[in-house]
Parts: sequence; C-alpha cells; structure tokens
Amino acid sequence: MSLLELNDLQVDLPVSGQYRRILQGVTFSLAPGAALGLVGESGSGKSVTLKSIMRLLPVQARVRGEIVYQAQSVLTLRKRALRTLRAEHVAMVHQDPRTAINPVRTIGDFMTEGIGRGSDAWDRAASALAEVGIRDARRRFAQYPHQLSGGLLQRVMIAGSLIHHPKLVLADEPTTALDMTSQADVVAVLARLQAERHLGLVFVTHDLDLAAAVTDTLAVMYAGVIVEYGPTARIQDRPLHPYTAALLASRPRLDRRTRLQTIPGRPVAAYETGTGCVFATRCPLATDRCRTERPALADHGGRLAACHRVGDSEFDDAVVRARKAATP
Amino acid sequence: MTSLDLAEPVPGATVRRRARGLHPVLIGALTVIFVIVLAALFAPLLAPYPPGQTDVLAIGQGPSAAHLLGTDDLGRDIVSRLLYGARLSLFGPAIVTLGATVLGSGLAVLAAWKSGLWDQVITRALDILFAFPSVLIAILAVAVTGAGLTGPIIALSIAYIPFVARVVRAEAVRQRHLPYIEAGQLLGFSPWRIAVRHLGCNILPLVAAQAILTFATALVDLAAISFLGLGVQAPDAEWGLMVSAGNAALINGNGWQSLSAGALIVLTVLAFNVVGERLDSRKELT
Amino acid sequence: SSGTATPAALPSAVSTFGTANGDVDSITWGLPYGEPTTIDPPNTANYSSSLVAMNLCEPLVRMEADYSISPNLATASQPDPLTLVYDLKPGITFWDGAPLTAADVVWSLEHAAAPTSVVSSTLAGIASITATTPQRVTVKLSAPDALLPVELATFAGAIQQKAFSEKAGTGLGNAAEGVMCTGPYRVRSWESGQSITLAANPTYWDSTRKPKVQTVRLRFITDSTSLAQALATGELDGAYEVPAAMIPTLQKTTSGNLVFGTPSQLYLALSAARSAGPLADRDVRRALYMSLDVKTITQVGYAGSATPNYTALNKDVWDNGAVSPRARQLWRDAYAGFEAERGSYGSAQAVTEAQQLARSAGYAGQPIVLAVLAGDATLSRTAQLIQAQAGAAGFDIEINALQPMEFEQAAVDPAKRDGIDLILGGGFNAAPAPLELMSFLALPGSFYNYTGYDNAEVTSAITKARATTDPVEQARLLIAAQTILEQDYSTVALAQLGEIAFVNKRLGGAVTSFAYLNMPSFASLGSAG
Amino acid sequence: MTGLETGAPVRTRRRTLTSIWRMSRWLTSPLITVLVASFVVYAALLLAPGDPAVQILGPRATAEQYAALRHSLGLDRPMPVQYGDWLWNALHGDFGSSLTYKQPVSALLGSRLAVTLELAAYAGVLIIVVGIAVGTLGGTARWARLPVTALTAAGIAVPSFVAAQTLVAVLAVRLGWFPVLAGDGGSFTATIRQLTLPAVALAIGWSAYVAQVTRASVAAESRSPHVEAARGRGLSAGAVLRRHILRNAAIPITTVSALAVAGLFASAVVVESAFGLGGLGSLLVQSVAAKDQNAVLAVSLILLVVFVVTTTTVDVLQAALDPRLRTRKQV
Amino acid sequence: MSDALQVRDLRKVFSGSGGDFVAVEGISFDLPSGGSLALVGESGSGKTTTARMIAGLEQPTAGSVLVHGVNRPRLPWPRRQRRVLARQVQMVFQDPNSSLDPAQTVAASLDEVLRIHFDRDAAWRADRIRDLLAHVGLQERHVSVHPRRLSGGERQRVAIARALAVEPTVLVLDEAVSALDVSVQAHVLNLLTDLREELGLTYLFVSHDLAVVRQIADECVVMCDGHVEETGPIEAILEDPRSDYTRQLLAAIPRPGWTPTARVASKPGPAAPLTTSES
Ligand SMILES: Nc1ncnc2c1ncn2[C@@H]1O[C@H](COP(=O)(O)OP(=O)(O)OP(=O)(O)O)[C@@H](O)[C@H]1O
Ligand SMILES: Nc1ncnc2c1ncn2[C@@H]1O[C@H](COP(=O)(O)OP(=O)(O)OP(=O)(O)O)[C@@H](O)[C@H]1O
Ligand SMILES: [Mg+2]
Ligand SMILES: [Mg+2]
Ligand code: NI
Repeated sequence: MSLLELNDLQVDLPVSGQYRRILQGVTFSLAPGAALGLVGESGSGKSVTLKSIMRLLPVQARVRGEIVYQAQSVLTLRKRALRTLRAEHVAMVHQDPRTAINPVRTIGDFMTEGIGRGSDAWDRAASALAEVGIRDARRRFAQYPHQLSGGLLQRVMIAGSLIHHPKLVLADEPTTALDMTSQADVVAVLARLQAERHLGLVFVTHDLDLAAAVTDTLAVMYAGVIVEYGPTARIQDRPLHPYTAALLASRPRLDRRTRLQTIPGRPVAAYETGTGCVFATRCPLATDRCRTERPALADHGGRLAACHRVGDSEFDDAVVRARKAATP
Repeated sequence: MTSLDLAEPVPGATVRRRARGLHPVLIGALTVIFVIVLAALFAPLLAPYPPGQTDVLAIGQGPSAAHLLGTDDLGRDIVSRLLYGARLSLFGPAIVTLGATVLGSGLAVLAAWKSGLWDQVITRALDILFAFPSVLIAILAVAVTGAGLTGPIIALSIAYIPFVARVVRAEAVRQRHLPYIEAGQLLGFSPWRIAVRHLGCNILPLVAAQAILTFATALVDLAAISFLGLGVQAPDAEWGLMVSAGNAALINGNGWQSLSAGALIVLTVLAFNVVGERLDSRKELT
Repeated sequence: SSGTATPAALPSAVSTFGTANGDVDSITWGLPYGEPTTIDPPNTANYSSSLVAMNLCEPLVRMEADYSISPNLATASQPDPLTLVYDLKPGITFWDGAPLTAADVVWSLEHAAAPTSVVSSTLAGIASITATTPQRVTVKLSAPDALLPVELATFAGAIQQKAFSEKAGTGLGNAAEGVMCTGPYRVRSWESGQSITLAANPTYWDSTRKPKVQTVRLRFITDSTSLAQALATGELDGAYEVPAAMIPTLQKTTSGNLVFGTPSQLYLALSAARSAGPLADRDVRRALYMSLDVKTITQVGYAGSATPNYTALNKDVWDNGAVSPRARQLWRDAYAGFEAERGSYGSAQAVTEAQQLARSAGYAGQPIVLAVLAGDATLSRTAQLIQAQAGAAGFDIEINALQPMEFEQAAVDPAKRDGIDLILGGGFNAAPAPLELMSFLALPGSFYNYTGYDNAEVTSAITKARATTDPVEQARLLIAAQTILEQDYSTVALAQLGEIAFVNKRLGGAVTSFAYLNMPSFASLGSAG
Repeated sequence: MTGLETGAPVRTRRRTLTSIWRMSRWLTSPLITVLVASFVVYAALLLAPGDPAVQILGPRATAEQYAALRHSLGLDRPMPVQYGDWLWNALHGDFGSSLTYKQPVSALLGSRLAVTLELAAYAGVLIIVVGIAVGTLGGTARWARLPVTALTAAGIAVPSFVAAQTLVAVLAVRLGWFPVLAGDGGSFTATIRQLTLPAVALAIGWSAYVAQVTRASVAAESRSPHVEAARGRGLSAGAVLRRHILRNAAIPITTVSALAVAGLFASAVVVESAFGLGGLGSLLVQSVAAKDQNAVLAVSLILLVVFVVTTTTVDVLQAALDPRLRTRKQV
Repeated sequence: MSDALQVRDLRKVFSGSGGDFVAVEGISFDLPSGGSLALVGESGSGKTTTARMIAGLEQPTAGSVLVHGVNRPRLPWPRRQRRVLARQVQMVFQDPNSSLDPAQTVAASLDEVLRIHFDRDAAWRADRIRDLLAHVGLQERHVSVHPRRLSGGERQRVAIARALAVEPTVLVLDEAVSALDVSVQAHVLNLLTDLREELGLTYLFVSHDLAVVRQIADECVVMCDGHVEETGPIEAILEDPRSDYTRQLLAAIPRPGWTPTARVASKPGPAAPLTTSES
C-alpha cells in the first residue's frame, strides 16, 4: 500500500480575477520510506502540488482529482482530521526559513509549539535539535530566528517538522535560499533522517543533481504537468523527455568548461499552453503532432514520459546527444 | 550571440497585482473628487444665488423648489453657500498639502540621500515637530496671526511635514540602498540626478499617495478650526463653519445646513482617503 | 412690575418674573460667559464674575430690579455736593460672624478706587474716604459728581471684610482664596473649569430677604447650543445672557420661560473707529447709517428680543428707575424727535438718498473694514446683515473678526484700530445713567470717542451736568449736548437689547432686568408653585 | 579563524556602553523634544499680538497702570530671560499663575486635567477595544472584510465635530438617552453616561483608523509565509491567530493605538468645545484667546509631554515586541 | 602591461551596536587585463563586502584598490572625476529585480549612461543602444519596456548592457547568476563567456557555486570568514585543493553520484557569533 497517492490532480487558481489552470493531471504515488524528487523550473507548479497535499492553497482554489494519504482522502478531510494529518502525519519544510519561521518568537517557542510547555516538551525539542546536528539546544532555545544563520535555521525547521515523527515529509526547495555548503549540510541531514526513520519524502528542487542525491524516484514537472517520471538514476543517466535532457545539460559542470545548453523561450504556466505538448513551443524537436496533440504520460520500459516522439530513433539520438554534450 | 525569445514576463505575482486595474469604488471616489472640484471651480456659474445674498423673508427655511436645501439663519441659499464653500474648504487643504508635501518630501529625500549627520539632524527636528499636535500648532498660529485661514494654513503646512517626511524618508532610505541607486552612482551620475531623477521618480507614487491623504487630513483639521471659530470667518462660506452655524437650527429640527455641510466633508474626505489608500497600496508594484 | 412672557412675544417690560412662593433645595444655573475670572467684586468686569460676586457681596446701597436705589448695608445722605455720608446699619455680620465696621467699608472702597482695580476710573472723582465713626463713612469728592452715588450701588461699591482681604492679598477673589462678605450666599465649592456651588448664608442679616434656594450650582457653559439644549432638557434651571441665536430654540421648549427683561443696559453699537479713512467724512457716516434697516436687524439678528434705537445713547440708559420720572419724560420727548427723523432709515427711499449722499461726500466704493468680535454668533450675524444692507447702498464692507484680545485692545488703543473703520459691538452701561455714557462718547480723550470728537459746547454742557444735583437740570444739559453730538454720527446704538434670560417653570421671582448683575439675584428666587 | 576570538571582551564592553547610550537616547531625546517645543511655544506666544495687561485690567485703565502691571508681571524683560525663568520654575513644579484667573496654573489644571483624562481614558478604551476587535474581525473573517473596510473608511472620514453635533442632536436632544452636559461628576455610572457622547464622538475617527490598520496588518500577517507554515504544522486556528497573526500584527497595532491615544488629547480640544466640557482643550482655546501665557504654556506642555511619553512608550514597546529591533539587524 | 586591478591588504571592520565585526581581513590579489578572477566562499565570508570596496561603494578600513595602478576612491566622487572613475569599475548585482530603475525604460536607462559618458548625438546613442542590446542578446522590442515587464534573465542582461555601456576596465559580477533558474543561468553564463571573448572584458566574479565559477573564471580566490584561504588557477583549485575549507566547498557541489555530508552544526555558523552571548 502506498503512503501517498495523487490521482489526476487538477488545480485552478484565480489569477487577476479569472480562474486559471495551474496543475493538470498530476499523478504519482509514494511508498512508505520512499523518496520522490519533484524537479522543474520556476513556476512549473511544484509548490502548488505540495500545498494541495497539505490543503494549504487559498480557499478560493478549485481542486479536482484525488489525494490519498494512507487510504484517507485528504481533500475531504474534516477540520479535526486535517489538523491531525498536518500535525502528526505530514510535515512540510519550506523554502525560506527566514520567512517561514515567525521572526518574533524564539527558537524554543517554535520547537515546542504544539507539544506543550513541560520539561518533557523541552527535552523532546532538544533531542530533535540534536538529531539535526544542533547540540547546544538550550542556548538556541533563547535565540530568535534572525540570530541564526540560514543553514542553521533550516535545520531548526527540519527538526521542528520532525518532532511529531511524521511519516511523510514534503520539502519545498529546502536549500534554495542557502549557499552550497549549507545546502550540503541540510541535504545530508534530511537524507540521513529519511533513511533512519523510514520517512516518505517528497523533495522539490530545481537541481536534478541535487535531487539525485536524496531521491530514488524523480518526477520532472513542466507547466503544471509531469512530463517524465521514473527511477532517479536512470533518468539522470538517460533522460527520455527533451525537457529533462535540456535541464540536465544546462547545469554547469565541475570537471571542465563547456558551452552550456540552453532552452529557448521562457517557462510557461499551465494555462498558457495550447492543446499540444506543454513543452512544444520550446522544444527544438517538436513536430506538428507535438503542437496539436497533448501526449499522455506513457510507459517506456518501466519509465513514464509524456512525449510523442520517445522511441523515435532520430529523436532519441538527439536527446542523448544533448545529454552527452554535458557528460565527460 | 545567444538569443532569447521572450515575449512576456514570467507569470507570477507582479502580473497578478498589476492587473487589478480600476476598482469601481476607486472610480466612484475619483468621480466624487472630480465633481466637487468642478463645483468649486464653477461655483459662480452653478450657484443659484450669490452666497452672501440675505433674504430676511426666507429665514431658516427647509428645502423648497427655490432653495433646494433650504436657507440659513440669514435667509441665504444653502446650496449656493455649499458650492462657494467648496472653494475655501478645498483651497486651504490644497495649499497645506502643497506646502507640507514639498517641504516634507524635500527634507525626506535630503535626509535619506545625505544620511549621517544630516539625516540625524533632520530626523530629530522632525521628531520634535511631530510632538506638536497639529491642532495645537494651528491654535497657536491663530494667536499670532489672528483668526482666519492664514495662520492655520501656515501652521498645518509645517505641522504635517513630519507625517509626510517620515513615510517618504523610510521609503527613500529603502530605495537608496537598492542596487539601482548604487549602480547609478557607480555609473557616474551626479548625486542631484540620482536623488531627483531616479529616487525622486520612484518615490513619486508614494509622495502622491501621501499628499492625497494629507489633503484629507488638512480638510478635516481646517474645518475643525473653522468650526471652533478660529478659521474662516463669517460671512465667508466654508463647510466647517456651516456645520457650526447650522447647529442651532439642527437642534430645532432643521438640520439641512449642518448635515449637508457635514456630509460634504465626510464625502470628500472619504473620496480622498479611498484614492490615497489605493495609490498607497500601489507602491508595492515597483 | 412683574408679568409673564408669552412665547414668541415681543419684549414686554419685565424686570422680575413670576413670584417666589416656596423653598427650593437646589438649582443649577448656567453661565454662558464661562468661569468667573475673579469674584473680588470691583474687578468683576464681566457677566459671570459680577453675577457670582454680587450674590456674595453687597454694596452700601442696593439697586432694585428697576434700577431704583434704596438703603442696604447703610443709609446714604449727601449733605453737600462734595460729601457723601453712609451710616451703617447695626447688627450686620460677615459670614464668619465678625461685625461689619466702617474700617471694612473704607478698605473696600479704597480697594475699588485703587489704580489696579478695573473700576478705578469710575471712582476717580473720590478725594478721600474716612471712617468718621465706627458706624459712619464719609466720602469726599474732588468735584461734584452726580454719577458716583449710582456707581457705588454697583459691584464697584461692594463691601468685603478688611482683615480677610488683606490676608488673602493678591489671591483675593480667586478660586483658592475666595472673598469674605455679608451677602445672602457664600461659596461652598469652586471646581475650576466646571462649576461653582453657592450655599445660602444661614446667618444673613436681612431676615426679610432670606434666600429660598438653598444651593445654587453655577455651571460654566460657553457653548451656546449646549446651553440651550441643557435649558430645554431641564438640566439647567436657568441662565442670564442667553445668546440671541438660541431664542428660536428656547421659545419652543416647555421646560421654562424665555424672558426679554427690561430695563437693560445692554445695547448694540456701531461706531466709527478712527478719524481717518473712508468714514472720515460725517456725511459718509450718515449715509451709512441711513442705509441700515434697524428693524430688520433687531428681528433677524435678535429674534425680537431687541428694539430699534436711533441715537448714540441707548434708550434704557435714561429710561430706568435710577433716573427721576420728570427727567425721563424730557429724554422721551427728545428721543421722539430723533425717532421721527431716523425711523425710516433703511427704507428703499432712504437707501437711495444714502447712496447719493455718500457719493456727493466723495465715497467711491472704498472698502470699509468692520471689526467684530470673533466667535459671537449673534454679532457675526448682525455684521453680515449690516454688510448686506449697506452693500445695497453701495458701501463695500469687509468684515474683520477679531479675537477677544485683539477686539478689546482695539477698543482702548488707537494704534490697534489702524485699518479698522467701524466697530460693531455689544456694550452695557456700568451705571444706568446717561451722564456716564455721554461722557464716554463725547468728551475728548474718552473711551468711546474713537474719532476724536471735540466740541466745546458739548464738553461744557456735560461738565455742568456732572456738577448739578438737580436731575431735571442735568437732563436738560445732557439733551442739549446730545442734540449736537447726534449730528456727528460717530456712534449709533442701533438697538436696545433686552436681557435674555431663561427660567425653568418650577422657579419664580427671578430678576430679569439687567439690574440682576448688581443684585443678589438668586436670593429672590423661589419655587413657582 | 581570526579576529573574532580576540574581539570578544572588547565587544562586551562596547555592548554595555552601547546599551547605556541607547537608554540615554531614549531618555534624553524626549526631554530635548519637550524643551525645544516649549521654547517654540513660548516664543510664539510672545510674538502673538495682544497684551496680557489689558486682559487683566480691562480696557479702561491708564497707560501707566498697564506699564506698572507689565513690570510687575516681568513682561518687560528680554524673552530668553523670561523663558529661562519660566523653565526654572516649571522644573520646580511652579507653572506661574494664570493671568485670567489670578491663581496658580496648577490649581487651574487639576479638575480640567481630570475631565480630559476621564474623556481620553473612556475614548481610549473605546478606540483600542472597538478598533482592534473590529479590525481583527475584518482581517480574519472573510465575510467581514468588505463591511469592515467600508465601515472604517467611512469612520475615518467623519470629523469629530460633525459626529459630536449629530450625536447630541439625535441621542441627547431628540431621544433624550444621554444628558447634554458632561462633566457633572457624580457616580461612576453617571460619569459614564455623561461622557459617552463626547467619548464616542472622539473615538469614531481614531477607532476606525486603528481598525483599518489592524485589519490590514492582520490580513497581511495571515497571508505571510510563517503563518501558512504554522497552519501547515497543524496548529489550531485559535493558536495561529493568537500566537502568530495577532502576536506579529501587534507591532503595528500598538504603534497606531498609542498614536491614537496621543492624538486623542489634541482632538479633545475640538470635542470639548463642541460639548462645552471644561477640560484642557477648552482651557487652551480660551487661554490662547485671552493670551493667558502661563496657562497656554502649561497646557501645551502637558500635551507635549503626553505625546512624547506615548511615542517613547511606543519605542520601548516596539523593542519589547520585536526582537529584531533589540539587536541591530545585520545587513 | 599593468594589472587591471590590484587589491592590497583590504580590511573591513563593521562597528555596530553588537560591537566590532571584522568582515574582511587582508585580502590581496591582482587581476590582469582581460583576466577573470572569482571570489568564492560560503555565505558571510566577505565576498560581497570585498566586491563593494573594490567598486567604491564601501570604504575599506585599511588597504587599497588600484585600477591600472591608480588608486580608486570611494563614492561619492568629485564632479570632475566621476566619468573617469565610473569607467574603471562597473558592477552587476545579484538581484535582477532591483538593480534597474523601475521608472525607466530599458532604452532610457542606457541612453542616460551614454549621454553622460559620451558627448555624442542622439542618433549615435540610439545606434549604440541597439548595439549593446544585441550584444546581450536582447531585441528591438525590449528597448522601450519597463524592467517590470522583463523576466529575471532579461533584466540581468540589461544590467550587464548598462554596465558595459561605459566600457569599464573591470566588471564586477556579484552573484550575478545566483538568482536565476538553471536554464536562464546557462543563458547568462554563455553570454558572459561570449562577451569576454568578443570584447576582451576583465571580470571579477563573485559566487558561492564553484561549478558556476568554473565556467567563467581563470583565477580563483577562496575566502573564508573574511580572509583568503587559498588562491590559484581555477583548475588547480578544483583538482588539487590545498585547504580543508576548499575541499569542503568542493564536496558540497551536487553532481552525479554525489553523497552530501554534513559539518557539525554545533560549531557556530558564521552569523552566529555576532549575537550569541545575548541572554
Ligand atoms: N495563490 C496563487 N494564486 C494564483 N496563482 C498562483 C498562486 N500560487 C501560485 N500560483 C501560480 O501557479 C504557478 C505555479 O506556482 P508554484 O509556486 O507552484 O511554482 P514552483 O514550481 O513552486 O516555482 P518556484 O520554483 O519558483 O517555487 C505559477 O504560475 C504561479 O504564478
Ligand atoms: N553594513 C554591514 N554592517 C555590519 N555587518 C555587515 C555589513 N555588511 C556585511 N556585514 C557582515 O559582514 C559579513 C560578510 O558579508 P558579505 O555580504 O560580504 O558576505 P558574502 O560572502 O557576500 O555572503 P553571501 O554569500 O551571503 O552574499 C557578514 O557576516 C555580514 O553579516
Ligand atoms: Mg515553489
Ligand atoms: Mg554576498
Ligand atoms: Ni579560517
């Protein structure tokens, strides 16, 4: 039985007074203890997906489809049950710890909120901090968020979300606001806890390489649609979808200086796509069919990709070439 | 050369906020302001009677065909007096707004731009000025200049400086440390050009919002001073004065003068506040 | 005389209103002119202060509601024109029980005549005050002065205890120190900014005039609408000096009666303010007055509480009980002549004439600045009426509202009148005697002589009148002077104002003539039923 | 690693000094403000035309009498000397005596200050309770947003004198629910009844203002990421409202509430006049007209001190509410 | 040929209410004309502070900045020197949203620079604007729009074009690509590489991402807590890091087959010592 299941999730949000499609047919499932990476450029709908799971979208949002957590339908939960879900089952780690932690309350307040104020609670909070590598908990409790560095604060947020021993963690770009070294710290902590506690993890990021370090399955999103889905290692090794390939090729490499691959055009939102493939306008390999007919997420040897031309040898070569340009 | 094909900005927050456009309430408020300003400008054409024309045979009358809102205790037509009253009621605040805004934002930009000692001295001086309740300054000014609009206008122009300057300074200081200002300096622009052309242009919406809110406050304060009998003096028509002049009739059950003048003050202030708030919230745009 | 005021009636001659039948526990009275600045009688130069002070302190001789003068603490006699003799009645005690002595009287009168007192100038004719015996005081005059005995019946002559007053020093009469007098009331408490409470004096010496109202709470209510509202709702039992603007409101109420009391020394005067400017020419001044319709002014500005007046002197200054009946008749006859001449001023024909007269006298539409006291709704309204009426005859009148301070200074300091052409103001006579007002108006260098009027004939007639003790002769002399003075048109008392008082219907016996200001006015009040 | 270790003791000493400096700034700056401001008032009054001597003696005295009085009042000395004298005495609690009432100004202030304080306290409670309650409602309940926005916008636009007149005409005169006169004293309930109309007239505009700011900041706070995060942690709606939304919105709310209370004293000038209340405001208006210097100075001083004390309190409160202000932010 | 930029013993001490804080300590390096040098280091290591001192936005507590051997003073500059000094060093900032005047169109902001620095007529300037925009890969239709209508990448290009308009000796890029999406970042990095080849620009590139630095820099200065940890050619630093700190930085870069390792967090982070002894 899977821990979390999203079935054909579709979200409409009011944009300048009009409802606009933001997510379209998002489907994935996550087994207990598994880690899923959700990758895509800015605006592709990663955060909206996570917020839908937590039911944190604005009240006006129109959500269709199914979100099932441990056989419970999240979208129909009553207030009480929803609170229990948020407090004890699913935890969220936000992108910018500086804005996601109340700046005028102490770290101690943040850590013990929801678990009471007894010495028991303080002990739990202290051990939670110790687990993310913060050992001088007593001192930290008295501090305010602005007195901590970003990396440290992000660890505090992780500790705070894990204090109830949730089964699922939704991490929304937990390292984007940090520098490289802090990113490594935070990701390491997250990966260790996920393994130790057998946590379900949805890890959102821009960076395919980063996702690869923490997850075993990857979903690549573009314009509110999952365009490729499969085991992380295989996608990283040989992407099927041209968008995935382009993403991989545009990341600068450490080993040598190359001309980077770029994706022409700009990222679009779901409601700006036509009837065709969402990536068609930016895809150098698009055909007429791509522009008119939306490809479904189809199975290609145990991996899913939403592209008409997967399997077309000329196309596959091009994708591989693009990827190759980036590999040593 | 690399080339990009970017037609539209990334969909996102900026677009969402910008598209808000003209709200019906805002349109209503602008209409009210427009009508009242027009009425003030064209009072001589619109008013059915001269504002000072007394008619001892028609004293304290209720509304009739000849006098749409009735007459006051000297038989003068209330509609005409309201129309002419708009002139003084708007003129005073306009001058105050002009004075306070120019002085206030000038000082604010100076403080933000020069920073250091200048900033401290200006800020401290503004703090001191801020401690004076505006009504107190106005009343003291009346003691110096005598009853009339002159004293209160000068007094309020000064009294409002800190209100304008504080807000504008905060924004100017924020903008001053934005990279675009530093970039301008590095590009060799003269401080004057940066302070006026760059910083100035970008705080302009805020200054405008502040000016409009100041106008509304000045209108209320000046009307209050006239109400106290220290501002505009009879026989000149002014709304605050009309509110107090109509008080005796009001308790006799003929509230047309008091209430219509009061309603006009409320309406005008409301309209200006709505526009000001709107402008104020727009400053997030840039 | 007494009578009832009917709502919306024209002023009837009412100097007391209703009869005081029974005791009343307490009343609340409004003071529209606000808190008394002092209750030291000779310094109480305003309505609130005098009203309070004269319920506490008494003069040697008292003024009745019709202004006639009768013995009080003392009986007066005048053995020769330069000597006034006051014999104190026995058994009169101050509130603290100490008996009244001649020394107290001497101290009080000297205190009033001292240069720092407000009334010093009216008492300037006193040469000496001596206690001839413990019960007799002799006042010597430097020149014969018919006015002085009357002045001494006003607040200027109120008697205080010497010992107490000297101890109080400069604080005499303020809220902390208070006064020590013999009157029917004494101060129970004075809450600065709010109210003064008076309590009846249980040991009052005059058993025939024992107060029926036990406590009087005086509230300071300067806002005229609040005052009217409180009178209408019965929160206040009465008030003097009710603003004329409130007449329509109060006429409708059922809680009490609005009375336009007479005689009253209150008048409305329009005076040329300086000898230069567009009004320098007598004919221009005359034309200006010709253009004014005083009847309308009294009706619109004063809602009928005032009557038109056509001379520099207001009618009640000679038409009151302090003036002998024969002299009054002479004044009436003289006034009839002026009324016949000027009664049609303001009519369409008069306005046309005025226009011609002004033009021929060289007036060509220069602005004429009319100074008026700021913050007084009635005066402001009257000024606007004058502006409109004179405007119809081509006069360009600019109204300049002056703050109380400026206004008062303009009244005393010619330099402060620079740029002012006309002054519109309400006034009242301290003494109900035409001699005083004539002197103020016509003698060179006098208070109200703003234009520098100097006519030898007038001056000599007034000087002679002051020295005569025969009232008829005095009236003749003054009327002769007046006839000349009136041709100057420097000052005209446009209206004789009634004393506008409001009395709750549960009360009777109220003094409603302007003499209330010099009387223990609350002592005559009692329940109406 | 360099620099930091050796710097520690220096830093501690520095910090003590800095905090003393900051404390002294909190203390001295209000003092300076009051000093400068009182001097300005003093100078303005001397500039004003009109002569106190005339006020005291009345118009009928002689020039010599006026001159003698001016001398005895010390009005013929140079201005800075007069001011210095006044200041010296004021520091010793002596504000001189009122020229109009010929008694110490302090005696004059007592009951008037009480009236104004009662009025301000009543109005202050109304402003804070109503303003914050309505604002919070508007900021949290979706149905209440529009009505509250409209109500506050309208409320802000109603000048206190218009409110005063209308309230009296309707509630006191027409319906007789409240007495016309206030300041009669008596029992607590009687005082409340008397002061209700003036307090409401005074409170309408300010409470609408407080409500508006409250609504806006509560709404802004509710949308903030940390509140969304708190909801996401499964906190109850009440806890989120109390510990996050209101706790953070309290910072701007305290500021405007305090400013409203400070502004209240100045607005009281108008309302006291409209209701014929003998408070500080009416004393000010009256004393300015009478050029009763000492009274004007004393009232101005009280108004200034009230303002300065409230703004200083705001500063302190802000630091207490917002830890970020306590340690200077690093850029 | 003299070095375009010589930095000698730069030191910066911030003194605030929390006490003195040494942000930069003894930074020295040379940057030859046409060279490209990167400042790398973790957050708070003093990269931005150094860059700002070099640009003249910040007054060094000690040390000197020489451009072609001439001392570079701090802003504000005297009127007569403004043009000269502006053409020594230009800077591109991290946040593309706020580095352009929101009230000016793209053309207006470029035109303003050109008008001040070159006494040429409008036609020449219009030509030059087109030229500059073409260099950074923008088109005619981007000319008369306001910055808020541009995407982040486009804004950053305009900022680069504006800096290039004065033909500076050294271009300082402070995290100029950190705020951009990967694909857009790639665009801008390519652009910077092209521009350098084409125009022979000299870069001082500030970043915490060594992979990005690899793309753009020849030389590298690794900074740690305000001081220089290691200097050398970029290849040398990447392949044979001398210092543990540099190794840590390297280890933190995600790449295929990478396993992140955490440092011990009870060692106070760089921002912590400022405020820790608060209680
Ligand atoms: N509350 C909202 N109302 C309307 N539109 C929204 C709202 N929140 C997000 N969107 C839109 O939904 C789309 C997806 O946004 P989302 O935040 O999920 O992107 P993302 O993939 O998380 O991007 P990023 O990497 O920048 O965080 C965007 O076009 C955004 O403008
Ligand atoms: N104006 C200032 N006042 C006080 N401290 C400052 C100031 N500017 C920077 N600092 C401090 O100096 C240190 C170095 O800052 P700097 O911005 O140079 O670091 P950085 O390497 O650019 O970091 P990042 O990667 O986060 O941009 C930081 O600890 C910072 O808090
Ligand atoms: Mg996101
Ligand atoms: Mg930096
Ligand atoms: Ni080190």
